[in-house]
Amino acid sequence: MILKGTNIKKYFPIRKGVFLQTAGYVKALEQVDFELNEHETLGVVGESGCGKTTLGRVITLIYSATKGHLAYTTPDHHTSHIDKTINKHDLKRYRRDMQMVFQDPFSSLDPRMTIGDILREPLDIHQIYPNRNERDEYIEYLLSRVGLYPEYAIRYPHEFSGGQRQRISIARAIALKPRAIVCDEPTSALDVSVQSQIINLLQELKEQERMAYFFISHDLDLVHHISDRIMVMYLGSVMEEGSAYEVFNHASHPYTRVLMKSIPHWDPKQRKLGSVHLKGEPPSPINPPKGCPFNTRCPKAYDRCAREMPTLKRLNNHHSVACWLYTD
Amino acid sequence: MKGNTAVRVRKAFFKHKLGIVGIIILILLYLMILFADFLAPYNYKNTKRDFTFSEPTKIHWRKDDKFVGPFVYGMTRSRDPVTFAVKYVEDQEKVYPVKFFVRGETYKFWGLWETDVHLFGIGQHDDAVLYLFGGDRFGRDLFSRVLIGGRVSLTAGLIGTFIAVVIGAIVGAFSGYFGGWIDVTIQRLIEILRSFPRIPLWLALAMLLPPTWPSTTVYLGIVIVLSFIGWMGVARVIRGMVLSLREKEYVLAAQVIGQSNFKIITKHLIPNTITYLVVVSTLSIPGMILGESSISFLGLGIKEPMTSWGLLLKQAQSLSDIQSHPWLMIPGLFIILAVLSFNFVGDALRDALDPYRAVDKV
Amino acid sequence: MASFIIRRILIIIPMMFIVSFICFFLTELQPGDFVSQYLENPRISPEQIELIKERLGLDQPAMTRYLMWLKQIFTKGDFGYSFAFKRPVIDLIWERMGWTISIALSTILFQWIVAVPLGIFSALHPYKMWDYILTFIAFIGISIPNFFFALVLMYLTNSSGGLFSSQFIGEPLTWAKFYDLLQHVWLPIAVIGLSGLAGLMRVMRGNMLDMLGAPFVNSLRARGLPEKKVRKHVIKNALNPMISIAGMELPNIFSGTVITAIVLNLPTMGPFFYTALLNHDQYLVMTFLMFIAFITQIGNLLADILLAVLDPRIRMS
Amino acid sequence: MSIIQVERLKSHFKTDEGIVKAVDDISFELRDNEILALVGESGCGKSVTVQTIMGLLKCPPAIIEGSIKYLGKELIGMSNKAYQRLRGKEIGMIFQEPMSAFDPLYTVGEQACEAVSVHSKLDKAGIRDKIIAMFNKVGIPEAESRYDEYPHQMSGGMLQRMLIAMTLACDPNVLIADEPTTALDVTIQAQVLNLMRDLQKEFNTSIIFITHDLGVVAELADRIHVMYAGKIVEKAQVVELFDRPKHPYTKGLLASRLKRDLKGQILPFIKGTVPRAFEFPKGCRFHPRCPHAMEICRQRDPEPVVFENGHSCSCWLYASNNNIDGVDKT
Repeated sequence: MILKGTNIKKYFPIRKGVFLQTAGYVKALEQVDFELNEHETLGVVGESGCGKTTLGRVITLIYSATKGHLAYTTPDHHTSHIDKTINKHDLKRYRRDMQMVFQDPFSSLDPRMTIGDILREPLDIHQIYPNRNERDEYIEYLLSRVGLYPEYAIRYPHEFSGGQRQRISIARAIALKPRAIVCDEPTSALDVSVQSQIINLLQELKEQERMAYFFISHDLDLVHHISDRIMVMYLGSVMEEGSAYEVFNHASHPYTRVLMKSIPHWDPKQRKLGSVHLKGEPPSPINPPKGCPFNTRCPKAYDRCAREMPTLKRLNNHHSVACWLYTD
Repeated sequence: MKGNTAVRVRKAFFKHKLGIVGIIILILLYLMILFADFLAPYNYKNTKRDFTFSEPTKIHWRKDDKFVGPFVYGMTRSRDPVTFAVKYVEDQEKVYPVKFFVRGETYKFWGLWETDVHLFGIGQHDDAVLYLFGGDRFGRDLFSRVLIGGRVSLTAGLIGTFIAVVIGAIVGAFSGYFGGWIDVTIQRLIEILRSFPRIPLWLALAMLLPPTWPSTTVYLGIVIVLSFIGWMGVARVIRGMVLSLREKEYVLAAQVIGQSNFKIITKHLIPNTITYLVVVSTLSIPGMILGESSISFLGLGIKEPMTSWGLLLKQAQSLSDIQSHPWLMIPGLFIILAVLSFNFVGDALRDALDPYRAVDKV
Repeated sequence: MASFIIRRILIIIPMMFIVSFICFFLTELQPGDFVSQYLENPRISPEQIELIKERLGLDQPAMTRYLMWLKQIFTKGDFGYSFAFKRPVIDLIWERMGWTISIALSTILFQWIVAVPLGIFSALHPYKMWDYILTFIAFIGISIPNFFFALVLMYLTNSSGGLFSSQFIGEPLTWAKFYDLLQHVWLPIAVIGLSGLAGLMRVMRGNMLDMLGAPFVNSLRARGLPEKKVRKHVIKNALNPMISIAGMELPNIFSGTVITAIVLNLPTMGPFFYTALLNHDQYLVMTFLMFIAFITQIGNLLADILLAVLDPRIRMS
Repeated sequence: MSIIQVERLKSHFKTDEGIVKAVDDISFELRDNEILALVGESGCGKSVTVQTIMGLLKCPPAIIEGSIKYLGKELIGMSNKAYQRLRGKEIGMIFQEPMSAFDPLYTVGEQACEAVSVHSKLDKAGIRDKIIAMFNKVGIPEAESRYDEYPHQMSGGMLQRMLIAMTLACDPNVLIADEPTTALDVTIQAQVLNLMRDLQKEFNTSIIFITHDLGVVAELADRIHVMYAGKIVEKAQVVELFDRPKHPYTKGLLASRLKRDLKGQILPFIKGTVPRAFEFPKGCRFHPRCPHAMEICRQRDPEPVVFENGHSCSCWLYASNNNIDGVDKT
């Protein structure tokens, strides 16, 4: 087990008035528990505003969680608690082992630096290769590893296409030989024909470098394709969680079912979008509904749903769901 | 600015015709003040009692319709019997050819070595002078004074802007990057200071400089005073840029790989605002030059014996002065020329460096 | 909306405290004081100087004088005593503030009436002959120091400045006097307003060009709206950011009035402030700076309110 | 009878780096009461095509050739006045970013009323009722109160439905939808697509639907044109295209679909990257990425080859004779 998150909560204060007092909160993450195991891909799927990107940024310490805590276990089973009080050595170790690939290829590379400098930065910070040519050799290896020509090292980001830039981001992520990479919608800004190239590259790297992925996406088909376990999120909480096979083929939570039905089926003979009947609009995260966040739009909601927030219940040891339809 | 962005910028800049005109004028102006002592025919300080308020000397080329080359007549000074106004009459007999590389008053070239060679002049005569821009109240050569005065006007603005941009960039970057209460206090302070009218505040600050200071320290004092207001505008806009850059994914990526905050600011944030800093400096130099001229014009800025274009204009304050000696306004034209060129260059730079209008148009 | 305004007004009070402290601190730092100009004057003996100092209260330490000054403002609305003019500062300012504000307001009006249409015009015909001419004039406008522009205008019209010709000074307001005023007042307004006008025109043109490229403009055209209607939308959107700029332009207008007034010897605060500054008339200088800062705060507040009225996104947030 | 006929349309742009041939000689027609999908990845020219039809391209940078006929009337070269009357009344258009299709300073109702009043003689109240009725029809809750709200107070899905309502309120013959659901979440997208299909049946408006998502096309379109690098490479009925794709690019797109049984395996993909407008290769523009590229593909542009019931494909693989004037095909 690499990383364990227990009841993670993240509220962003809304600042108002002349002295910027806090006038309310954007409740991005309400209640999230997860486990990321060795050499496993945990897929996080949900629509915009469900908090999946915020979760990714809490894990990589871009944001610090309002509540709950993260526990990181090193290969030699030494567990350290990741929060403000983390000591410098553990933090540096965590930074090496946990990397991230971002969504927008056009803003995840510093336009003022050459590709070589971009890949050199992580190596210099962690002093991986003290002498120069050994380091440059490694950079050339990284570039060919992600399917780019080593000569690209002297060129600038604006000279590359979206797909090529994403490969550079991936090269930067694997430079420190991390144990896990948080992939925040790595392919949603790319063209269809280029997407599958990047997905294949990620899978190939995962096998050869024995890494774990925390794969975030709004595309359920993609998450099913690449993940070993799937977590479905809605408005800051986990609705359903389990192995990819269980969640995809035995979707139990009404939201997951609607999500499955809403995905266009590439077959003009069986058009199924007509059968989707989901009412209303997603509520705003500033004042989410009481009880289960999905109750305002759930076709099967009943009075208890609007009162109490359901907790994750185990349907079997590969599948659990947070919904009052499944009481013991 | 490595790689072909430099090429793209140079190409875009030269498409901007006004920008080129601006650059050329500025180069000429700065060369002018660099060689001011050599170019000026007279020492800007020495007075000539019998040439007070003399008109700009007319240069003639033909003597009884024969081309002779540039020469000047001697001047006799007489008083108009009715109005008692001083009048200068050309004395046709006395002919003084204008020569180049002529010997004049001695000066220390760049303070290094003594010489008395001037680019042009008619030599020392007590009944003739070569005042291209005419003489002032004490009969000093306005042309020489404009050259020497340019040194103060064109450098005060430059140094003042440099200081303002450096302070503004640092304060703006920290206030934008760290946010929280630092940001709030800095922004409130700037808001208050900006609500003061600029020139009166400059005047009040200029009054802080003790009159006993020698003119050179007063010059530095004025530069500090000028930059005191300038830095706030720069800080406000740099803060805006840093706030948006801070959310950019390559900055987040730097955090994820463990980069220190300080290194993020110096390696990622500052290089990406450099292009903007160049634009804002060129655009705030005009404000500084105008500021210095205004303070000196009111006598609170540069002190005698030093001079600047603003101070030169001080003699042209009342209507009667202007009507009788309009040439006293010539230094004003130089101010406009310099400020205009900086505006042209700044505008062209902004279009070349920052086509997406990150800089608010002014 | 109301709470927004009230909060903004309440904020101005602490702001003015800080402003008053800055003003006091600023004038206190100046070397020498009102009395020091008498030191060189041989005919006044040192004891006499001490006596004057005491009478004017200049001998107490700075902090007590500042607190005493504040107390007087709140208790009797008395902003201190002007040593040079030997009259309460408030009367002096009140007398001259009328003209300062009216000239400033008419300058702003003049700027907006001229700059906005010209900015719109040159944005609608970009990179054409008129656009270049207007841009060039705008550049000249920004580059002329306003005291020099005043000198040039005085020279060209050989008027000796001032708001009234000699025979009308001190006369009650009659139509003839008002007409004469109009003949004179255009000069200071043009001088003070020019650089602001040039800047506003450039910004308006920039906003218009940005808005013309906004995606909703394409959507409006796709609905079949005639170009005239599309332009109405674009102008409204381009005007909003101008209002907050106008708020910030206020201090520049006042700064322009000070120096122009000195050259054109207008009956505004400018010359007063200058002479007060020269002979360390501390309270007059401080009060003048405070008044301008106060008016600017009010100006910014009005600009924010107007912006909230015009822009629903701000009003609703 | 076809409502819109496009013949050899070319939309080029003069830029500093030279002429960019965004749309290069495409021909197609929109039939009455049908949904035609223009499918392609970024830079294939689908948006430029519809902007040219709507006359939204300013001509100094754009150079437009060929012919676009709407109900027999030629649009290219038509006066601005006539074009402006045609937009909205005859051909309506909706866009990808719902939030940026509205002027933020006016309420949604005011803008809808302004758009409809340009084309209809009804008085203000009449128009208001018509719009509110239309809002209800597109499924907007409390349409009456939403009428007076501002765009920034509503979600993307809500705004997109209002845009559709406003456009259909002028009952145009043709509705052009430029990636209307790309910016929406998949659950909202499903609602909007259902809405568009129902409204198409009810108003029998013909729709040109622009998208890069073949799944959406399968759900909605009757006929499909696949575009690549400024050209139409394949035209077919929807079922025909999904069952028997002809062009290698279409095959590549269909193959790169995430199917359940492919889980964990290597996904088929099209090698190379999508070419940018100023670097279109010579000959068939897909040849650098085409697994069947031949010598002729690198030389000359293929002409469309027509198969049964309108299925046509521009690719040398299907060109009839073997050796086309001297260039060996294999």
